[in-house]
Amino acid sequence: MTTIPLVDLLSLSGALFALGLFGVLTRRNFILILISVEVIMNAAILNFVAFSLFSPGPAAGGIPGQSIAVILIGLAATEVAVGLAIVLALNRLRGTLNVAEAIQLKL
Amino acid sequence: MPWLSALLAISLVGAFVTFLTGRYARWAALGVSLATLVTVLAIMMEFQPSVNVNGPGYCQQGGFQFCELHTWFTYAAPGGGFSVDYLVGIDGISLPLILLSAIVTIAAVVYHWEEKKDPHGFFGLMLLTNAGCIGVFVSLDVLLFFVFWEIVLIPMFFLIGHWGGPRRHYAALKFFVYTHVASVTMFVALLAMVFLGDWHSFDFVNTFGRQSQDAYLNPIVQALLFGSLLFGFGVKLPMVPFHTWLPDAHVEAPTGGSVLLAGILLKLGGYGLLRLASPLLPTGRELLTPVMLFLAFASIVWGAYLSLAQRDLKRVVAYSSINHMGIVLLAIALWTQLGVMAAVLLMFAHGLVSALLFMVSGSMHHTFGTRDIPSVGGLTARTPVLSTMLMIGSLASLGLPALVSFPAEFSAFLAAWNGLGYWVLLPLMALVVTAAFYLWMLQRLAFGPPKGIPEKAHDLSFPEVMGMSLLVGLIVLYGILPFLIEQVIPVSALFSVACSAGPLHNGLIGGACTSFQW
Amino acid sequence: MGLWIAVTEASASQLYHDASFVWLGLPDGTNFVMGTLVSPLGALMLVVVNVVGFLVVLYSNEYMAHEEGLPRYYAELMLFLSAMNGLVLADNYLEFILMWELVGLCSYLLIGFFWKKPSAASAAKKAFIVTRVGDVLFFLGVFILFSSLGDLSSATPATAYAGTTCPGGVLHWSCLGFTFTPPNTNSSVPFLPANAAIEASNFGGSSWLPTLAGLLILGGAAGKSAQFPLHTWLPDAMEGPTTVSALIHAATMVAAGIYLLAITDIYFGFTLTAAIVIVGIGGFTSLFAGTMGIVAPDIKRVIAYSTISQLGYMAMAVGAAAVISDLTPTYSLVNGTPVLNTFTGVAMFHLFSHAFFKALLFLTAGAVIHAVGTQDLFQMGGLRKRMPITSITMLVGALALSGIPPFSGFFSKDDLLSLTWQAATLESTQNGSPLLYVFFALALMAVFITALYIFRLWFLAFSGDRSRGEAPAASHGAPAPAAPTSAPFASSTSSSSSSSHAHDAPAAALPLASSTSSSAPSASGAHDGGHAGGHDPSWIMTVPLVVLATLAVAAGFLPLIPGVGHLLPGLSWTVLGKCVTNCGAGSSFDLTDALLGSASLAFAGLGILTAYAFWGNGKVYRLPKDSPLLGVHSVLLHKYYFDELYDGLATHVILGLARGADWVDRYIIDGTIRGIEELFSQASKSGRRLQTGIVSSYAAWVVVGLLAFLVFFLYVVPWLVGGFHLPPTPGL
Amino acid sequence: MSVDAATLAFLLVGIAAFLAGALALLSREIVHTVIYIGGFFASLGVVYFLLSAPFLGLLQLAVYAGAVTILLMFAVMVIKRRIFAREAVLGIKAPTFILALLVGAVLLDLAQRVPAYASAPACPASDPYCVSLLAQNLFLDNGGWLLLLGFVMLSALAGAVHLAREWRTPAVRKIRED
Repeated sequence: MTTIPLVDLLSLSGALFALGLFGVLTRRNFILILISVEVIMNAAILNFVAFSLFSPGPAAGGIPGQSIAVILIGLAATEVAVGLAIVLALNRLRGTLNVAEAIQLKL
Repeated sequence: MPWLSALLAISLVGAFVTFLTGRYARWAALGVSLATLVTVLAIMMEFQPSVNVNGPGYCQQGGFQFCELHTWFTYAAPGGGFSVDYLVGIDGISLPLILLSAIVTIAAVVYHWEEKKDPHGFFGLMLLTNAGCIGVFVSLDVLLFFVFWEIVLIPMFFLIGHWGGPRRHYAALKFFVYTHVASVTMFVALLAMVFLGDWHSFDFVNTFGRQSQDAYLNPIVQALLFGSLLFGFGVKLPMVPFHTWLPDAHVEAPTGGSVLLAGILLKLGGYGLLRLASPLLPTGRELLTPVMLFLAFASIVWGAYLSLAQRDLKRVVAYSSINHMGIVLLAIALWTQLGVMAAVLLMFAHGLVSALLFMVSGSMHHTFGTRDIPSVGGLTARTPVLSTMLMIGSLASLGLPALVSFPAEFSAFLAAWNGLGYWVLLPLMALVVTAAFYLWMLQRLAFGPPKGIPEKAHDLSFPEVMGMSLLVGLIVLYGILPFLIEQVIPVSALFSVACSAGPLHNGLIGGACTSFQW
Repeated sequence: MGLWIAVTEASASQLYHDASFVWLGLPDGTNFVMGTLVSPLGALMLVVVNVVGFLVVLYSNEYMAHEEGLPRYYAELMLFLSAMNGLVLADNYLEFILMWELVGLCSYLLIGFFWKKPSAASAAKKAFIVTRVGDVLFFLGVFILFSSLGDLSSATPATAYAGTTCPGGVLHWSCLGFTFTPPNTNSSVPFLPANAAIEASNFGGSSWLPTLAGLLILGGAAGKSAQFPLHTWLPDAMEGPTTVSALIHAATMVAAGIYLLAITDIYFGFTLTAAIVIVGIGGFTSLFAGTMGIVAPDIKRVIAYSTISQLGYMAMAVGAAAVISDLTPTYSLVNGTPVLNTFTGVAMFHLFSHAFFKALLFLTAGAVIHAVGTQDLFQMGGLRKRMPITSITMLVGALALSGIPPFSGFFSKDDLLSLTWQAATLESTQNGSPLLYVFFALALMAVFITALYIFRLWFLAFSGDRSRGEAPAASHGAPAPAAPTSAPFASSTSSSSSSSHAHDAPAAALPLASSTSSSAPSASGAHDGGHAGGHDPSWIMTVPLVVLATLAVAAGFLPLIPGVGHLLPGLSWTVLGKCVTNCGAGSSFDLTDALLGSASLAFAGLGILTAYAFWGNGKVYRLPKDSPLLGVHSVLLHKYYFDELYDGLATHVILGLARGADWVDRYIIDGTIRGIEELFSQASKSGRRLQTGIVSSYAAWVVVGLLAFLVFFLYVVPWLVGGFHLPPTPGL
Repeated sequence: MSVDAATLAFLLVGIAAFLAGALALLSREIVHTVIYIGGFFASLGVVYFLLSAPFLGLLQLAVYAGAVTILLMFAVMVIKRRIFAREAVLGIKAPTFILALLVGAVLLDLAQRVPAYASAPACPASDPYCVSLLAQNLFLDNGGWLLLLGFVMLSALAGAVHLAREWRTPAVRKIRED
């Protein structure tokens, strides 16, 4: 039971999504893109939690959404790890973090 | 005993196993293809050619045997919904073609015994093609049919694209895109048929005999659907003017690919017309019969004439395939019992004969480094066995009696005479041209003083001889005793025809389907 | 074996019909059946096939001994014999066609036996294709019969055609192929208005359909029996070994066409037009081919033209028999049922005798070729002394061919002419048409021509004192026909044989043994010293010659053998024969027959004398340089330019069409496809610029898509549908 | 319209989160970016606390604000290079920026249109923050899937380790020479 309106939650989520999107689209630095993706991920997680909180059903306290959120957080962490590994490899092999220079489907 | 599932499982699993066997691939392939053939033979022994079938009810409607039905998934909806099933079964139309697949595959595997380039992939893909074809032939469900239909395309694409000749990439892509456009058209038409026809199921067995009772689909829709299906199957057949992928594909394909392509794949088109398009859309068929006849004549004449103008042996055989499949289309378009029987028999015959001829072309390329007819000659002097095979193949293809094409072509032309009268002169005259181009080819290739034969030219290797001998033996066997394969066809042919006599049909047995109790 | 069957048949005086089995069957009752049937005509054919076959095989043992590929030769020969026997024993048209094509195949293979020679390969192909044209017509004819008259099998003959019946349970040969069950209603042949012809009922009232069927079957027979205008393949077929020419292209296979006409005779008996056409083609061919024989320089080709000519006679006889059956049908009782009388025996009689003397002629020619190593008549000469047996046996053959009594040709030819006369008379009295008289006149002229060319051959080869080999007889003003080599269907035509005699420069003459012998099987060099060493062959080759010579005489007396009469239906042994058989019995002597016999004898004698005048005693007649006949000579030497016509047709018309079609296929049909492909390819090239490889731009496009999707479903669709609604409570 | 304390707090934290994110993406120095993003993660963790999901909040703080941020920081350090986000503010390209703005606008509009759904039942008194319910849902009800996912992620991590280590294969050397 929460008193925060759904609209606010969704608005925050939408704003964060747009922010992340903005980052993904405009940044050329690989790490920044990775960070932008994380922002988008967080927006999505927030959406899960929010909708789950506002769904009347047998499950109290928006449990399904929270479950998904937990999994997604784990997933995001893994994703960051893999992304950073790619960043390192890219940096080592190409000497750059600029995605505009990594335009082939190989390192 | 679920024979057909066993057959499918053997061929499919066998194909995938062959991929993994590395350098033992050829043994695996031989084993799998033999197992397939044995299963087919067992099925043939169980098959009852003419008596009533005590099958389960879901299958009796179409006169099919060895039926198996498992619901795959269902979709319930207020309008009735539908179900998609795993429904397989065979009748006299599909059985010869299944046998043909098994035989041609074995012959191709044996022929390619010495294949050096990635044999596991090569044999695996060949077996997969075979499995797909068998799947098409046994499917009695539209979706299942389409799934197998698409399965066939992919291995053939790779066979041409990886093991083919110099322009293989172009040819493979052309083959794939061309036939795929056709299959998409066909698929859309099939779905439209299912949903507009209010089938509530993708099984077409249970739709047999229902359409002739009108109120099914209005004529215009039927004609449109039939036209789409005719295009879809016609490309595969191939019929003029949608045939140009065939010469390119054949010329570039490896021998085994050509063998399968001509031996089995072309039959899919004819089988589709026989099994799906013609019986299920009777009115559409009748409306479009003139178109079919015209295209058939065009294919026959065009194929024959173009063979005459070719220099590449494989192109000659490819165009003669167009000619022969034109006769098949003609026989189907007549849609009489004799015509359907002739079509099936002709497909069977053409499968064996063209496979042999493509093997000969492959060996010729292998031995002489060229397939250009004018640049070599007098093969009989240095390579008598190759020359003999070429001669047998050519004679069989031009319809010499005592070889397998003759009874088929004779029936087809007789059916054409019965249905068309003097128009039959056109294809008959093409028969003369066919004879002319084969004999001219023989004169230039097999006879005359030796010419353009390299020093190291050697005659056929043992596996090549074995692969060809298998086909030659069957060509002669079924030529002399055609009833061995033919006797399974007529009842099914009659059933197909009788159950789909449309309202315009004024034939002898029109409308007999309702009294057809199995 | 064949002989045994024939003898059994002859003695049993009955038809043997084996149980047949269904070869292809349909539930609607359409069955293609295979079975065996021994009929009178078939028994006669069996005798011919197997006797000649045996002798030829014996002869081959020496003749072919020096050739490569003997196993192939004998295998093909045996295949031929079995197929030919099968053809004779066939009990329905389908089986007949099957065997018919098989003998055609053997002919093809054996003509091409010397496959290394381009001319042989070409001749083989030509033989196959030309007969194939006939076969196609034959197929169509059989289709018409099948769909009109029902079953192709004769297993259960029922009611007869036009009121007659086939003998119950036992087949009258002429009923072969017909079961007169109700016509197949499945047929949808477009019919013309009925002409009230009695037989038209089976054809749905069409009066011309039966005629057409008859003509189509005639087409098949014309292809196989080398009748005009499908005759061109037979002279070229001489590229094969001489033994093959003797067996296949003289005695048996080419006669199969006549045999086909004979067994279909009852059918022609109801189609007068077709019958008259047969008479016409036969009569014309007999003269037409004979004229070409007068100038041909190649010994085998002369005999080949003779074969065509004689086959023309037989065809004419079959046609005449049919005309008579048609105009004055008579019936006789067989086992209590009336059977239409036919006169096919006349043609079969000539076939029978012809088989022997023509095989004899070929085999003697083979012996000559074997001995001298050339086929050019103008290089032979004076062989009579060196090859006495050969010369005498060939003389027997020549006399038989010319129709001099008591050799067999006289009886059979005479009978045949008499029958034609009868038919012509009937036709002119009943229908007022003198057409058949014209054909008869042609045939009578052919008697003269026949004697002329065959004795020209004999005189050129055997008479005189010495060979002309060293001094080529370049007497002919006509240039050698240009060999059309570029054409794909170039026939071997006359290049190989005629070039040798038509050298413009005499110096071009070559020593015999190595010259011009490209066609001779013995070219492989078993002959020491050319024809100077020419001598009679050993007994292996001589025995068949003597046996055949004996048969060439004896065959004429076949009808005298008691109990074989039924083998030759309708045969009345004319003139002498009638007198021998009937004079004593007090029957009237037929003046017409006597006149005819005398006339033909006179013509033949005239022909022999003419030949003697021109070519006797080793002379070689030369046309004067300014002779108006030179043009005629040239035309004849070029075989009326038929080869050129057909070659032109094949090369320029058909192949031209094919090339044109190929162009259309490559550039228009496939071009369209490639055009479509090009369209997509260009479109994708422009689309390719979007594929920068930069992640951000891809992402941007994804977002554009997402945005479009959102806008469409959130704003466009609601605007269309009239409102945007989310469910008040989400259904989880 | 009265705003209760929780909502007010949420609004503040939400604005803070947005600002932190924006600063992270717009800063010139990559180290600053990492610091800002840590703040962003943390403020979202606070949001979860406000939503009565303390477990999630803790997870967010530990994993995101803690681990991920430190991971990013390490990566920046390992690269051993001062990295400037050259595009910082001025590098914003109008089309993409407008695109992002549009998406944001649409999403915000959509959020306004979502009807006022009833909220889920409250957590039971015995478990005021539903933690045990969550545990049950995660580990008992969907434990198998979680395990499977865990393996997948583990293998992904292994892959990441493989990717990140120093390669000495000839192919790599060749690439570096290029």
